[in-house]
Amino acid sequence: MNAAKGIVSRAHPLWLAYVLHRLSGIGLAVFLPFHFWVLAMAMTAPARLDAFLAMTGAGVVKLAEFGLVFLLAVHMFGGLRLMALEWLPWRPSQKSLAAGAAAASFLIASLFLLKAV
Amino acid sequence: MLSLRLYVLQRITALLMAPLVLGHLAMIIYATQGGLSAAEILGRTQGSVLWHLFYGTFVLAVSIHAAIGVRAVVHEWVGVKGVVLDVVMWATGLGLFALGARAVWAVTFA
Amino acid sequence: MTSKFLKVTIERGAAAKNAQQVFDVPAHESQTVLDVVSWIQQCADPTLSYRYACRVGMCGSCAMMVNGVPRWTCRTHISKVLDGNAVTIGPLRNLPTIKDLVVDMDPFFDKWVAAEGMHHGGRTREHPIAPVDEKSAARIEASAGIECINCSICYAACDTVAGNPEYLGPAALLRAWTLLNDDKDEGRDAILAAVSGKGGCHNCHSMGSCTAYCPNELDPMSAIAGLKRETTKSFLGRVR
Amino acid sequence: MRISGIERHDTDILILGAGGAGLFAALHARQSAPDGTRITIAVKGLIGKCGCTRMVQGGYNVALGGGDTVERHFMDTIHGGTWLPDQDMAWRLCEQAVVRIRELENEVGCFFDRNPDGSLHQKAFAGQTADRTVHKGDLTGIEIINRLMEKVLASGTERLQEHRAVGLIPTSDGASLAGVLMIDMRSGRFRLVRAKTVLMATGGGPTMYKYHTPSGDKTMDGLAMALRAGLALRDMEMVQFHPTGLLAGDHTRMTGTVLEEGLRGAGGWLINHAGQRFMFDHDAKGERATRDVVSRAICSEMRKNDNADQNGVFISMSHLGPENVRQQFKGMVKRCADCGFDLAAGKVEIVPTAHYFMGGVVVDVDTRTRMEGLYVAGEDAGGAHGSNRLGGNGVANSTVFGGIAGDVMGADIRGMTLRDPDEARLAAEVERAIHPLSRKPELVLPLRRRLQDLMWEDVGVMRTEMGMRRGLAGIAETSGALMDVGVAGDNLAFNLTWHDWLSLRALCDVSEVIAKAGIARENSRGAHFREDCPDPGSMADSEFTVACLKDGMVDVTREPVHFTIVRPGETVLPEGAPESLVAAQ
Ligand SMILES: Cc1cc2nc3c(=O)[nH]c(=O)nc-3n(C[C@H](O)[C@H](O)[C@H](O)COP(=O)(O)OP(=O)(O)OC[C@H]3O[C@@H](n4cnc5c(N)ncnc54)[C@H](O)[C@@H]3O)c2cc1C
Ligand code: HEM
Ligand code: SF4
Ligand code: F3S
Ligand code: FES
Repeated sequence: MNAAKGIVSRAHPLWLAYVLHRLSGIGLAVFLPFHFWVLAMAMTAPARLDAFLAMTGAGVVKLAEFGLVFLLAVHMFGGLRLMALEWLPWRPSQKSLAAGAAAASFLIASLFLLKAV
Repeated sequence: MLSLRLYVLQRITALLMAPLVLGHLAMIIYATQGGLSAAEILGRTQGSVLWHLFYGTFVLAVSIHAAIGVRAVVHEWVGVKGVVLDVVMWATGLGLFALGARAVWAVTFA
Repeated sequence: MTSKFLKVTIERGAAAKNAQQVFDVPAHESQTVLDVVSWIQQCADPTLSYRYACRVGMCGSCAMMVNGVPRWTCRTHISKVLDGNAVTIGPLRNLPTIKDLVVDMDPFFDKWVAAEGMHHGGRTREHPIAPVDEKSAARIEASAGIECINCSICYAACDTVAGNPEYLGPAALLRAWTLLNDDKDEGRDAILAAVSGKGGCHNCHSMGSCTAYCPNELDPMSAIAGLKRETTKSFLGRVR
Repeated sequence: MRISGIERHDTDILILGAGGAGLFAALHARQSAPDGTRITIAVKGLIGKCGCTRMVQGGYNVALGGGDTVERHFMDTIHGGTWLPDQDMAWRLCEQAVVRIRELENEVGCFFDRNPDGSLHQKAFAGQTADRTVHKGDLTGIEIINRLMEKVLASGTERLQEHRAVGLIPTSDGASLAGVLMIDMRSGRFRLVRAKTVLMATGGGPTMYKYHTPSGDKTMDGLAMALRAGLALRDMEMVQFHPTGLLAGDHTRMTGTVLEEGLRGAGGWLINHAGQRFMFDHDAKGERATRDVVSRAICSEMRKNDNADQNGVFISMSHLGPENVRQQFKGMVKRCADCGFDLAAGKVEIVPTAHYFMGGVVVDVDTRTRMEGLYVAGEDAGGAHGSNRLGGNGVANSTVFGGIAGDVMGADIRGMTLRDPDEARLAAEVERAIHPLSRKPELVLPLRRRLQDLMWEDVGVMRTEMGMRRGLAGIAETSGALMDVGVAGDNLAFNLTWHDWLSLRALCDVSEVIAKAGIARENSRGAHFREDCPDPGSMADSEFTVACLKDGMVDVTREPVHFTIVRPGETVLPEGAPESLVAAQ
């Protein structure tokens, strides 16, 4: 059986939450250095930073910056959910509820961000 | 391959970052209301010890946090282990810290 | 059942890695996945290897991957897993295959022991039986996980086990948790040390596949969370 | 296969089987043997994951006060076995069970259900005069075996898993045991393991019947080996049938598995194909009568039915309220549902099913046999139960005598050395095992079915001399046919079909003994019911059967029971003791 089919057949809500959390974590770890590098331009090349910030209006950069914020929101809520799951002695039903709440909250958060950016 | 110590460190840094990230997000939303410029950012942050501490803490926490996170992912999904794994973790942490510190320095003091 | 025959694909491991073989198996009303596998060995291909013992969900030796999902085959009605009239059966994941559908369960049990998964007691057969309050919180917590049949299904479902060979895995950690909550057990320090090592409970990412697939509806994920709490508490206690 | 191709391995104490008897022996041997003693467990399956101790549902009999006494437990055991038990063994069983249960709770760490005051909860199986059965819900065996398994895995005992014993190899003079020939099932290679002492605890298992409860790995290998090695077997006609086995068709391994006793106890009804209850036609206690009575009633009900599509009878619980049933018998309802049956609201077809084997090797109270170096405990050993085993006495028996065997072997090896095997016998046993590999491959299953059908029909719940003679002829025919069935030998690694052949070989051999012993007992006692001799006979003149190979033929004799502790009509209970302490249902 091919790997993809094997994985999909075992998927379930908590597992998806795990994958999402992991992918967002990786995404952050990849993009954050880039973000830092851009900010550091304030010191080294303020003009370039301005030019860059101007570009945030432009598609690609906007997408990248928005992506970062989005990932951060997803990952943070996922992480808080996870820690609540681990440290608060909840019953399974409450856990699914918490997972649902976390999902809902990051949806709202990202909608909100989408509007703001 | 997470030991208790790394686990605790990762959770503590995560807890630490949560309010910082929320603050940061709020700040972005507020700041982007009227467009963004270097001067604006710098005007707000430059010389402020508070902002320095705010972002400094974040950078420190995120370096530790992400390094440990990357360690787990790279071990489980790429199969890296042993000394190489430690090297990857430290490189991630130090790299992030260096870049982050430079950025914080840039926006607060430089 | 729509068809009189089932199209059964067997993934035969070890010798013929990933070799798939398709069999037409007569369909019946009361038929488990184990019955299907048995029919193939008894009536079609005498060389097929698999493992079972109790045939009623008590021994935990018949687990296999059924359409990519780990299941106890003796207690899984075939109609539950059929895709049309087809099903794919392979050896349990995350353990070395011995032959065809038979896996080596030693790593699973070695980890069970490595997690201090055995009673540590001070009392002996000379002592009377101590009273136990079944309603106490600790006993309830321990009892919730005690009926594990060590079938390894959770172990096969867990992707952390797949990626991290040292990870003790859900069942061993669940056992450690029941012991930690057992008033009779005196191995607290040893258990906490055992589950805090390199392959310990802190490797778990709470993906919950263990709990989702445990055929006995046990909840290793929450047990592991309990271990994380206890170890963290004693760690922070030490630091302070 | 050349003898030189056999791997040879030495150990000090060898244990065959990893049920309650085998695992306890391993633990006790470790405690009693000198430091540095090599202890090895060889088992057909995985340690802790095969055999029937794991399948124990109801629980563990032990007298723990509250009015109950070892004497009372003993008397119940003697009555249950209709004066046929070896009384010294029965006494040892009842007396040591008290120690063993403390050991299980305190040293092994078992969880058992409690009363509100924290003491062990005990209930009464049929045939008991006190609430005596300690249990963990209705999954007592899983708890006992899991805890034992952990201890043994952690103890450093050498494991030979998926090693099937195929022959006991004596010394050249035949007086002592030198070692055991086994097949490493994973590789298909032969291995001879020599040991100073060997415990045989392979757990009997009457799986030669069409309907049977034991796990698939139990195929009478031990008793077949013992017979060939010249040992005496007793009470071989005594096969216990459980009245309520699931009936779901020939093609499924679920058929024959037990629906728990408690269903009848709680008020479940047995209903025939005409839709009528029938138990009160047979016994005043109705569905709550003892196992043997209910089994016979069901069989006679089945006989009346001449529709070939209608086989068993039904158990129906729905009148107790489906919700209530679902709650009270959660595990059982779920198990039935997994297999496609609705126990709570519908009815489930059932049939009596072969459950336990009272017969076994003749041993003394210390598990020694007449062959030096060979010990036998658990379901493989005969004597403790006589004609019928009480529910709850099975696991007590295996854990008590397994522990004793461990203690005794640990002490006995001090004066022993390894012995040299009779190479000719070794060669003969290998030859026997590889017999099918040089024949033309054919399916084994049809022959297994044939044996199971004829044992069920002719040597089953109700027997006659004529039927059993017919059975014997059928066994001989099946046995002969088996020798012409071959197994492809190109890959012997985990070759289940080869092992199916070997299992059937053992089952045929022991089936013959069962039938012959059944013919030899010309009365009806406990599990053995002769329609042509329904009378139990005089208790004072009780005899037990002893089977042995003589010139290659199974020979059955009868020996008088020695009433070493109590005589029929007497009791060891104090005068005026109430007949029963169990509240009437
Ligand atoms: C469904 C069921 C329910 C039961 N419920 C109860 C109950 O409630 N109370 C009670 O007291 N009793 C009960 N019994 C009976 C009880 O289980 C047995 O009496 C007892 O467990 C036997 O223990 P043992 O150690 O002799 O054998 P087992 O536990 O059966 O172990 C036999 C071992 O020998 C191994 N073996 C077999 N052949 C070979 C070979 N050739 N080479 C190597 N190893 C071999 C097997 O794999 C297994 O490991 C029940 C039995 C069944 C089947
Ligand atoms: C805002 C606050 C954050 C919280 C609450 C948080 C929380 C967590 C938690 C609890 C974990 C452990 C997951 C596990 O063991 O399965 C984790 C993993 C991880 N985090 Fe964060 N995190 C935060 C921010 C960040 C940031 C900013 C980054 C990136 C630079 C990051 C990168 C990672 C990575 C790479 C992992 C590993 C993922 C995994 O193991 O699946 N996190 N995070
Ligand atoms: S926790 Fe559940 S899935 Fe895991 S081994 Fe135990 S019974 Fe099997
Ligand atoms: S599936 Fe694995 S990651 Fe943890 S919650 Fe269960 S052990
Ligand atoms: S065969 Fe025992 S659990 Fe399936």
